Amino acid sequence: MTINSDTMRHLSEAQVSVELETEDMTLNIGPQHPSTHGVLRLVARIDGERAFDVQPVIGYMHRGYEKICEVRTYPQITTIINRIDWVSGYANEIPFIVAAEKLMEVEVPERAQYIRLILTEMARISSHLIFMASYPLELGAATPLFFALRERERVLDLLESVTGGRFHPNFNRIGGVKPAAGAGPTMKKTSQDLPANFLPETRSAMDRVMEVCDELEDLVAGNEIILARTRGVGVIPVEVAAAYGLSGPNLRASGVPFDLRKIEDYLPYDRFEFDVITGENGDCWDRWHCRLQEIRESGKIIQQAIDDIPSGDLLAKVPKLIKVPKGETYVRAENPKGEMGYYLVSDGKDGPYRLKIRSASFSNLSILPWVLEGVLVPDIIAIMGSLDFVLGDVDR
Amino acid sequence: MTSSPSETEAAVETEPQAHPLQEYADGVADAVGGTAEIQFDTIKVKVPNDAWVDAHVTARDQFDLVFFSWLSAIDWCNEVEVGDELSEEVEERFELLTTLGDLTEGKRVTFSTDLDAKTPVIPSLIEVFAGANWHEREAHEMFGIDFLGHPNLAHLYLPDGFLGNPLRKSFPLLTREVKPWPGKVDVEAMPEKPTTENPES
Amino acid sequence: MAMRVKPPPGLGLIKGLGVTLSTMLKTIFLPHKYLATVNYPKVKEVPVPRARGVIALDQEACTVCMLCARQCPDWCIYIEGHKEEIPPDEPGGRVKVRAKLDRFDIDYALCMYCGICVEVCPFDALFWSPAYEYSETHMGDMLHDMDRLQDWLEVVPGRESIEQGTYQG
Amino acid sequence: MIELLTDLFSNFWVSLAGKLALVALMIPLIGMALGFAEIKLSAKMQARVGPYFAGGRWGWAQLIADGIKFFQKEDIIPTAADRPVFKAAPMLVLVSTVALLVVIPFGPGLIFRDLSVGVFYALAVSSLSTIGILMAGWSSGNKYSLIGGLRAAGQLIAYELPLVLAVVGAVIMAGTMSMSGIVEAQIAAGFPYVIVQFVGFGIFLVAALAELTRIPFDMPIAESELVMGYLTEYSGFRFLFFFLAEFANMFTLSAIAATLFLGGYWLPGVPESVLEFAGPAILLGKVFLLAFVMIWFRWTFPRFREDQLQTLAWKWLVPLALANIAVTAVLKVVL
Repeated sequence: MTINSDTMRHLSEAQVSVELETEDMTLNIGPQHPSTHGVLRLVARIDGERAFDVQPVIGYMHRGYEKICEVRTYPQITTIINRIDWVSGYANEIPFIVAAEKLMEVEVPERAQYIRLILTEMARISSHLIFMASYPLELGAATPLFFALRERERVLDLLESVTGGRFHPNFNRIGGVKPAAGAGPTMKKTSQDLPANFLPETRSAMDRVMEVCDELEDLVAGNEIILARTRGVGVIPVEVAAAYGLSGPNLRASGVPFDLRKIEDYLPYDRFEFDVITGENGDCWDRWHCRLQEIRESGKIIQQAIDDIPSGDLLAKVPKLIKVPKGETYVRAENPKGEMGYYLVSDGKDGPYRLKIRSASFSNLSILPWVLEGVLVPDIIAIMGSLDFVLGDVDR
Repeated sequence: MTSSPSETEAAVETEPQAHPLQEYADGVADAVGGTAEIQFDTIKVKVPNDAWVDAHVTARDQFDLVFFSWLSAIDWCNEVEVGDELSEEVEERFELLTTLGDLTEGKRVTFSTDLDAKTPVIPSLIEVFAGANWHEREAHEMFGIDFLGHPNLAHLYLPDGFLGNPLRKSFPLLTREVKPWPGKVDVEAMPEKPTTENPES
Repeated sequence: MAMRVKPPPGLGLIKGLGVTLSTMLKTIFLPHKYLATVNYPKVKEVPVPRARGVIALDQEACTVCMLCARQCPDWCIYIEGHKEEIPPDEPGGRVKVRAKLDRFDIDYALCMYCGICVEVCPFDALFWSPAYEYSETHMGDMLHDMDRLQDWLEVVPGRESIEQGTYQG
Repeated sequence: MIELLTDLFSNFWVSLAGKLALVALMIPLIGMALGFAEIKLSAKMQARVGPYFAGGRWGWAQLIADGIKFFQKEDIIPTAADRPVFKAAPMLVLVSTVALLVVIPFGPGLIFRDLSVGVFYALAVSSLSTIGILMAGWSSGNKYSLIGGLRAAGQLIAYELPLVLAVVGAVIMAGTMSMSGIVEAQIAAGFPYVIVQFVGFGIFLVAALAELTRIPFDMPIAESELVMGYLTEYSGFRFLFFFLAEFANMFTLSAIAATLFLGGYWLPGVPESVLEFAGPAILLGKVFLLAFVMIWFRWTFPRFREDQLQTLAWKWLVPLALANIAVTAVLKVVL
């Protein structure tokens, strides 16, 4: 018996048509799941290993901050907003404080601005190091976690030595930074500066962070398995990213050199040299690599800021009972996770009339249904992790 | 000030001399058929209700404002259950806000439109910016604003069956209702002597 | 970044193995330098002097002005007090009126550790201490009364260490 | 006295009971030793202290404490579970491990049963554990478990072939399928087979990792994706069974690799007269070396994706193993 090519094609087609009839399965990932960073829930329809129609369900950590802020005074609000994105609590305070200062037309002393800038960059490093830690873990490698967290601990210790809080510094005041950062007998009334050896220790900590970046690059970046898992996975083109409001490293990974530190003037970033890191393809690998490079850039900024930090006051002259004049403004800042902004509406009282919190992770996460369409189940985790969200930042 | 008189009026109130962004703001306002106002470096373009979607299309296509930052609302309301009352009377309304940005120069424009306080309805932006999806869901549950043409206005944050719109000023904040304020307690006065050394709160 | 030389396959894997192996050897043979963690209950890390661990109260300094309770964002400070007359030191002198503290409770189950109360206190009655080991098995026990808060005064760091202030751990 | 003992053990049933007791003791001991090595070494690789509390120094009793804890736990079987299968699965996994011990030569003559098809038997039995995993995944009544079980099945099919083909080279060189025969052939040849069969050894190691469902091939567990895969619903002593089986399996597969490629109980330069006593120690040393490599891999590498694993198996390992066989066969005939 001979089989010609026609018969062959016929046979293969027949095989396709009698393919097993399969049933889709609804897989509920979360709200309690090892890699949903808290309480995100994904409802996915999966066919074998392929997922379709992934719908994120959020709100398990909604704390109603926008409502709460309406009944708080301005000094009280800083304690709340650094709990929005607790991984970089310090950086959250900046745009709000700057917005209030704008309305009050307060000039912030130079030294306070530099301290803010150094601490913001340290918050960025600690946030990115968390990503460096958790992302390989989501791909199955546990060890980078400890390398990254070890250095993060160093950075957080320094942050704590200035502000008194590791995660929730509550260090910014309208008009500058907290004048009395700790307390001790007779310390109250005196102005209290950075700890004596904070700057040299920060410098050496930054050197160590650079070393660990190299270590992480050796451990993770060259790893063929990581490359196979992340290259070309979860590609987000610029247009889609912009329409969904993706910001921060996620947007830059798609190839746009858009960094609010270069554009807005909320902190004196224009005095320092640093590169805006961009990716090439907008895939998971680029998002990982962008963040690694940004740690290095932040280290550069901190070193430069330590070099020329001026001396002077920490707090401008502001009334004891803070009342913000009537007005509206939107201030956005480049947070570790992306664009963090506050639309502050004041009507002249001691608390805001309305405070819209634009958090980066909320918009970053809203792209999930688009980017997770038709990917494999392991890639759901890989893509989700690469967006680097914090559920507190999503739910607010 | 090279713009038409009606726009200048709105801008002049807060800015005595021309803001460097004024020209750009007026350009955007002219193109979308609204009025521009600059407050503290924030360009706010007020557009009429029915030009809402078109304004965003124009902003996106002509002014390259492709970055959809956020969408939210403000409840302007004279009677409040929570927080302080307004210092002066306002027209009762919802103000819907979006902020768009470009990805090159860092320009950003906040668009605003007023919605009726009783029946707030507006066409959805979801066709213009896909990212408006979640923001509109949030505004829907928080303020009760209806977005026509939105495919799924289900609750985003709140549990199913939650009644009310929490960010409306008429929605009481329960945590502040159930517990008395500890600061209300005062030092017991001396008999027949009023306390005098209480600092103002 | 533009021109990347393609490394031979497997090199990345071997590099990674090198990192873990060298870490292992370093940790085993030079634990003092490379070990990142400590044996917690046996060895304790020293928190920084400025750390916001627990709030101490100096009862003598408190004038029951209620500022802290009013400024607290969480409403977790409960204060009660009364006025009392202090007889004059010498006969014929003025009778002083002083506020006496009856109750000063901080509910640490509610406290957000923001430090506003410490900041607003005009009479130096509240202090931060970096002490942290006061967890309880019952939530109600997290309410520290004024005597317990007074005890924390012993672990408040001095001015010197707060100015030096970096971590020692 | 000694005669009495020898007499006693020459009785089939008594010796069988003795061997069984030995195996029953060996499994938890090996499992604990390797488990402890894993937690301690992983801690050091991550600059941590690791367990240090239980048992005083170095926390040596950590796993004993863990074992006691597992036995204290409530035995939970999900309502949706297929109860008999759910209960049988951990036992099957453990049995396959125990059965593997039978054919491993610990020294000259020190073997539970010297089968003439020892290699064949070992490879056949080792895949039993995957059946157990599939059963566990299916019977748990949990979607994550089901996906994990099916992934395990896919992995079994993909990796059984390279595993077998990798061994063929060594078998061709030795000319026998008996495990002790292969060791003796290596002694006779004067070198461990890894020197010429390094390709086979590498493939065997990779395939063994996949067989063990260890990182980088731990897709059936994949805790970041599938929570705990087929283990999700297991708790208490059933989980302990899986836990022990994992480490005991690591031991047996390392022992097979050591026997086939590294000379088993023999070390070049060690006189044959002491092998009877030194043999088990030598084998254990080699096993721990291989186990260390597995632990090292686990704490360095991330996990593959299921389709990438299949690609690796079918496109790389199988052709490579076939080429290795061909070359070995040709050389065997030519030389």
